[in-house]
Amino acid sequence: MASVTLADLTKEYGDLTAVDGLDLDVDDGELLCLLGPSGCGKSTTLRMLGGLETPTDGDVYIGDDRVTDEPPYERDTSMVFQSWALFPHKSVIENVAFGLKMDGVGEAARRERARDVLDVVEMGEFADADPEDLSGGQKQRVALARSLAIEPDVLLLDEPLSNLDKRLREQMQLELRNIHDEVETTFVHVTHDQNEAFTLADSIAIMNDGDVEQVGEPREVYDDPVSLFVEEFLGDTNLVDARVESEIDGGVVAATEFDESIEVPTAGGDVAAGDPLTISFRPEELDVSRAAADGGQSAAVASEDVTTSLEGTITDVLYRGSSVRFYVEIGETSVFFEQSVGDQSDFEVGEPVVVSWDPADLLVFSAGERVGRGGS
Amino acid sequence: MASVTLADLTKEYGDLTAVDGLDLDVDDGELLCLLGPSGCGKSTTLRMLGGLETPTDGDVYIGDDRVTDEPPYERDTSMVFQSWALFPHKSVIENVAFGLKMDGVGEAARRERARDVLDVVEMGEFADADPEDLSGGQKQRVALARSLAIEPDVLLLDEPLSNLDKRLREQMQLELRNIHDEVETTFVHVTHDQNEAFTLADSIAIMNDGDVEQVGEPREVYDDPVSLFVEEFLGDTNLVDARVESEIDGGVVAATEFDESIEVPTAGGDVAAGDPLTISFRPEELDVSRAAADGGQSAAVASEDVTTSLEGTITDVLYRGSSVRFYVEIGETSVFFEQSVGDQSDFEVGEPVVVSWDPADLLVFSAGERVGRGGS
Amino acid sequence: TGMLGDSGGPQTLRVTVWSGNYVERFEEAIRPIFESRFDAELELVSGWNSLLAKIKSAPADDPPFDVTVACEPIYYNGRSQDLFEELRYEDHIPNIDNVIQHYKDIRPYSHGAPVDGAPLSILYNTDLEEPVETWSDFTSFVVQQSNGVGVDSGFWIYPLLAAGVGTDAAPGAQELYEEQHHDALMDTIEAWPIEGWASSGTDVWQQFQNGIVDAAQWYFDQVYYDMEDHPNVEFAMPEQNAGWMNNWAVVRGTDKRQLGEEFINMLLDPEVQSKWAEDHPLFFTTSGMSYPDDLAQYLPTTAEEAEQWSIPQWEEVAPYSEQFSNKFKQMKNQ
Amino acid sequence: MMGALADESMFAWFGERIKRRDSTSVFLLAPLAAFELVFFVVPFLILVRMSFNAQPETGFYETGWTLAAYGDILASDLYQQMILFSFKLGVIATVVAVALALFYAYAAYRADGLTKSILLFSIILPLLTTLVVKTYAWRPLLAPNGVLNDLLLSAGLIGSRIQFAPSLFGTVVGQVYIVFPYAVLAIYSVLSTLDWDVVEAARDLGASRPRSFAEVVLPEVLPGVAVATVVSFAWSVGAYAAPSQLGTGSQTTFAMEIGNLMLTNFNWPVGAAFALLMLAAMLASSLAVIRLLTGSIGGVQDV
Amino acid sequence: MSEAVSRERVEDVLFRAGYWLVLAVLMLPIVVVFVTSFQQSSYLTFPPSGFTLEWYATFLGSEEWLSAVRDSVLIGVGSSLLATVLGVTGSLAVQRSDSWASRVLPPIVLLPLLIPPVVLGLTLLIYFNRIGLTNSYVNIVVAHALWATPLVFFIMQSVFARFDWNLRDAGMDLGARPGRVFYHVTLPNVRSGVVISTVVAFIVSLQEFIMALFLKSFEVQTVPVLAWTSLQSSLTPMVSVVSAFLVLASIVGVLLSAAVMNLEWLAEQL
Ligand SMILES: Nc1ncnc2c1ncn2[C@@H]1O[C@H](COP(=O)(O)OP(=O)(O)OP(=O)(O)O)[C@@H](O)[C@H]1O
Ligand SMILES: Nc1ncnc2c1ncn2[C@@H]1O[C@H](COP(=O)(O)OP(=O)(O)OP(=O)(O)O)[C@@H](O)[C@H]1O
Ligand SMILES: [Mg+2]
Ligand SMILES: [Mg+2]
Repeated sequence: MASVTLADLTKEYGDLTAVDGLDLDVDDGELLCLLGPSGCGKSTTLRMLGGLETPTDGDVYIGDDRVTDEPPYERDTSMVFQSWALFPHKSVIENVAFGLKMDGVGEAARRERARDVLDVVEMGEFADADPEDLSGGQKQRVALARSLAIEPDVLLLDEPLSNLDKRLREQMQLELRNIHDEVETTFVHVTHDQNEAFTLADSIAIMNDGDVEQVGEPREVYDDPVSLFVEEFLGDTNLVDARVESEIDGGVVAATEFDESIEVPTAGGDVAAGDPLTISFRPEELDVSRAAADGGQSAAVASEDVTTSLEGTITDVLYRGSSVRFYVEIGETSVFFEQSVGDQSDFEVGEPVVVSWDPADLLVFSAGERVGRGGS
Repeated sequence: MASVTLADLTKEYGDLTAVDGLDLDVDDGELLCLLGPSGCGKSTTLRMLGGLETPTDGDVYIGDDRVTDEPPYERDTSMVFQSWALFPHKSVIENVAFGLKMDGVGEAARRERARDVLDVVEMGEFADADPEDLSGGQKQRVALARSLAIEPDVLLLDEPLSNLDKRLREQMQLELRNIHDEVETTFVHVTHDQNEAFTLADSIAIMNDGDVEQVGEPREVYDDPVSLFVEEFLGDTNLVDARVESEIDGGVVAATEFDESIEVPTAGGDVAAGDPLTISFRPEELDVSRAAADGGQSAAVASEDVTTSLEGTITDVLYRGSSVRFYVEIGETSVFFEQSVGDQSDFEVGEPVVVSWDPADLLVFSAGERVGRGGS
Repeated sequence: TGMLGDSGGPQTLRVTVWSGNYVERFEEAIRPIFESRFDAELELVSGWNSLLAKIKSAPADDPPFDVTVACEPIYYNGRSQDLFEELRYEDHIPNIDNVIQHYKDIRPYSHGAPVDGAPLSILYNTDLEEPVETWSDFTSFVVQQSNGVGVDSGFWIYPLLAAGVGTDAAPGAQELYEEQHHDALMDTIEAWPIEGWASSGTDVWQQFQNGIVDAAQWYFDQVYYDMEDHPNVEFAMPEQNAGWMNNWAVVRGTDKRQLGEEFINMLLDPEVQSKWAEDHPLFFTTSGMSYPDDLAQYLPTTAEEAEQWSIPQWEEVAPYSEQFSNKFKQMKNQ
Repeated sequence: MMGALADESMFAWFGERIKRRDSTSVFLLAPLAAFELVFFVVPFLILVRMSFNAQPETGFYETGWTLAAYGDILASDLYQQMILFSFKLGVIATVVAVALALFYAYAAYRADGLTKSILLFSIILPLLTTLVVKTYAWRPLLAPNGVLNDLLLSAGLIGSRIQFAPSLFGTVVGQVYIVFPYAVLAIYSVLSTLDWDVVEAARDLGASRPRSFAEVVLPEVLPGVAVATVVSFAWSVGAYAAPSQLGTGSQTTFAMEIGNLMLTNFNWPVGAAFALLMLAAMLASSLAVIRLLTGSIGGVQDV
Repeated sequence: MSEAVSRERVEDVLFRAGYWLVLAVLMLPIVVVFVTSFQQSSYLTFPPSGFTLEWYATFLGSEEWLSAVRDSVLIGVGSSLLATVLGVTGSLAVQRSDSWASRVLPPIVLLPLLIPPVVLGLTLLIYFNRIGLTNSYVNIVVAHALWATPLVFFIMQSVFARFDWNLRDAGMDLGARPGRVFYHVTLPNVRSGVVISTVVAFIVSLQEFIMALFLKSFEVQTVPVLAWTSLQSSLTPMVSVVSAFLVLASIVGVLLSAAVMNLEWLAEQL
């Protein structure tokens, strides 16, 4: 177990800069999730960490040692590959014992150790199986065992769960968490699935275009995204375009696609009248109720040209098993919110509703950057 | 556009029966999702429909025509492959125009039509690109356009979205829905992702082991599963083992893993004392509140040895972005429920809680079959 | 045998001879005699026509073999390129005196002693209405109407010699060496209904068997023993004939020059040649040797008989060789 | 001083290489590169040098610098005829061999079980038979009174015997027979990686089987076809055994003539120049074929 | 409807008939070779008039032919090993590198295949003599390797293109140095490709006779060289016998090595 530091790490493939001056610290024993869209450089970063790729620039430190030029077989890291990369011509236990064999551990000792690790991942009974005969989840556990067997200081996981179906994936996530608690190794886990990151991580690093946008605890990052990219990436939300009309105390009044102006918090932010904004209305922060029969409520709240609630019409109801997603048309745009099927307020298509929110819950972005961070 | 009928369809590969006497009707213009675990025979069924596989037994009708022995190029069906199967040496537009070329449509006409279809899937600007250079989602849309271009009566989709990340997948689901509404073709869509099925389907057919277990509208199937398999497959739920103790009016009293006996509805079901049951407590149907300080509440409700609420302890809190999942230990087992982060009742690990439910919401299964169907 | 550095043991004489049955019969006849007469080992390699290239490309003082057989144009080229040592007849090859003068006159024998050779022969299908017995018969009506004629495709000189013998413009095959007769010579050979271009004895037999030719030119030594296998083919030896002859040479730069010369001397021993003739139907150049009885009727035993034969004299034909070669190729290619 | 510095930086460069990971690839490349350099590039330069020597009246060459050898070749009708024939044979044999190989490799790819094994093994068997002999074995089959004629006659398909060999036909048959197995192997190795889904997609979109083969399979296996074409072409243009055993005198390829030039006429400069001219022509046509079939020269590497 | 179905039938029949026909034609010369190896007369005729095993006896008693078989095998093994090592390592190096060397090398490797063997043979003869490398085994092995290497190289290119490079990375990541990674991880996965290319290399060497003709010496001559030179006089069934013998020996060899590999596989299972 060791800390990891990446300093100004850069990797270029010809003209393409896959990783671009990336800085990142991972603490001893931490489980860090590297989260980002496809092609943003996650795998490349991980491979440089493991020594499978040589950085064009910058350095990699494991503990206090600079290992930038060390070959992979000299580093105390171990990688669990996205495709598992189990050796097809070796049995499960031979796969797991491989690293120990390379370390010169004797036959008997390494088989015993391999058996122990297999037990940890609950694959003891498959020791002599052929990897080809295992299901995806089992393969994944063998790959994990193979890496764990050499007791690396840092365990690198490159989307090891992405090939599994939802059920198996969730089960494996829990197992990974438990194993991490047990072995006390530093984990760097790459994924592009935000749910997975939330389930697993001590801390999350969100990558975009070869660089880290934000690092922090899952909740922190979710609650306080630094940029529109992070906000968009972390979950489903309603983004509404707006334009600053005037400044008020602790915020601004902005004209929105709703065709109504609303008050938004931009405390400390540097926006001026006329600036374009993007406002995130998270579905879980929206309160929706049936519109009063006379339809006057909206007007009542909308005194002084600003409002914290709007009237709209349900345009779509998407039944999603345990939850229902409703789309509400308001002005020129539409927002969605979700309800558990257990809730009783079943809205119907065409029904007028009132959508309201607490301005403090809105997240505001200008030119992709968060405005007035510290809100929420 | 045409209806599809599969009658007693069977496909054997040597000893293995991949599809086993399957009957299924798909209406004109319907979007049917074929849902089931890996290896249950979904692809095989679809391939027999498309003529890519010859049934061992049974028949395929499209509209009123028996097409069982027709080669694929004579059928008015078109398949979107799981792997997309784009022609790698042809440009995007050549891919899309391929079917028309095979139909003898002239160069100019087919390019125009291909362009139109590409516009429908919003890929017009990539017309001259090489398929290899596209991202997964774009490839998928080209594959779809290629099939749409020949205006098939029936469009077959074999897990076309399984390779996409969550965000892209959801986006494509909506697009598929819209396209379906637009083109009015019969769609048969294979997936193993229940969310996808719920989002897309007019009706869902759930397959298991080469046969259809249940067909119906999504809501119908979710609310009223015929078997434990369907219940388990459709979503996350809490399954609790129980054993019938005695019969009461409209149900039975059963001893559960909770270490408490509860009353369960089995109206019309045929169970006797001593029968093993499996009870599904859907997380969205559970009501959870902080236990009263004196802890007496549970005992109070539990008069007469049956109960609709139990006391337990929070053992795990999983933060999942917009929602939080709580695990509650009750007796020998544990159940989970979820809350949106917007809700205020933040439970903590170790906290005692009371979990209660409406017995009418419970689903009861005996030997895998639903007991007292029609409840809920 | 003959590994580098074991110079302590008996010497090894490396000799190149023709491939096919020539090497087999040489081996049978000569090896025992050589081994009984010399304290040395004999190593035979059957060279294809690459032997001059091998000498040429080897270092001047380390040739790939010590003695080689050579006929025209190999002998001529080897000699003019200094690839052969001059033979010291006085000191080491007294048997040169046994050689019939005619053979010594055909080519300069300074670098190679004339030892053996073979006449051409005519093969023909016995089903033909008339036998084909002279070279001029190739232009006869019977042959013209047959499946065709087969000739050697590799060495143009032999078909041309045969044609020369069959052309009456000049005695023997003098047509080759005198430019004014070249047209007549070419007219003759172009009149041959050549259907088979053979590059080996095998080819010729196959062509008969496969119905491609009904008459052919080939070499006596290669067909004589095979006749019995081909009941429908007869052979003829015209009195006016042509043939090939070997001059044996010592390769330049060899450290076994003397042994090589002694070896050649041995080949000129009438006794050896008589023995050799029992195994191989060749003609030999010494007057003292004798053929097994059935052979004597075909092969020249006297100088007079020998003079009836035209044997290539490359020196004379060299100026025209390119021209002939091209004409010949053109014939093949038409 | 400068030299020492340069040395040092060379050293540093090497050190860097060795430390960085491409060191392995440098080490791996070294044996092949060294082998090709020592045993091919240098001898090749000797050949090039040879072609500029002068040709004396008799034998081999005279050291010098002249383009005479090239001039001789280009001026000669006869050589032009041979070059033409070489290319003719090359093209015919290649087209026939590659077309058949494509069909056969596809059959092997589609077949399974015993049939597949038989088809594949039938490719190996001719490869194991000594070339000289298997070519010769066509003669009793194709000759005027050979087996094929017997069959055709008794079937009444022909009125009189036809000389299938020696002839151009026989030469082509023999040459195709020599290169066919290699062509099949080259194509099959690519075909075996073909994604069958793509073919099914084509059929599903209305392409009949022959059509789907032409539209989808063929373009996919072009890299294999390119290798098969280049190998077949190179070996057929420079054919030796087939034309000399199954051809008449007029089936003379340039390779046979070079053999003649070098071994019988001892005309090395002309032989060398001839070889180089043909090499250039073949290289150009091979690259053109590869470019045509795979879109780029690098395509061969993807095979 | 039935029109399409019956067209598919016709296509099926034609397709099958097509490849069985090609197969039959492929086998014709082989049949000739096998049949003539048993024939009675001493020159090659087909169909032969009588059968005998005499030629096999002659073959087994002929030192010349036996030593040619030995030389062929030695040279075949030598050149296929050399070509395999060079081709496999070279192809491995070129795979994942974009240095100029790895771009220049493939065409150079291909070039010898385009040069007529007469020319290559003579040039090599001159060259070997100049550098004083006159061991015929070595010479012929090198010459054949020049032809076999490109084939190995290009076959391995396609094999490596399908190899999962993550396995190599995984091996290194688990502490194996490049050599050990190759031995423990890469090689077992590309074994069939290596075997195929080695066999092809061996076959090329077994067939080549023109370069071998130039480079042969007193001690060394291969089967096809001997076959070619004996063709010069008369073709006895001996040539067929040797071919048939080689084919049979190769088949036995293939079966044996398959068995050995299976044993290995079995051993792996235990
Ligand atoms: N060997 C390579 N040569 C050239 N470009 C490469 C190479 N490896 C990666 N890239 C490019 O670098 C960028 C980053 O790739 P990387 O694999 O790190 O992405 P990623 O974040 O892991 O994506 P994913 O989630 O799809 O795995 C991509 O644009 C990719 O095309
Ligand atoms: N060509 C084949 N030969 C033999 N068995 C086959 C073949 N194709 C499919 N099977 C078997 O038939 C069964 C059903 O396969 P199918 O592909 O229809 O499953 P699926 O439901 O599509 O699964 P997935 O969700 O994994 O795609 C599987 O057990 C599979 O192994
Ligand atoms: Mg990645
Ligand atoms: Mg499937």
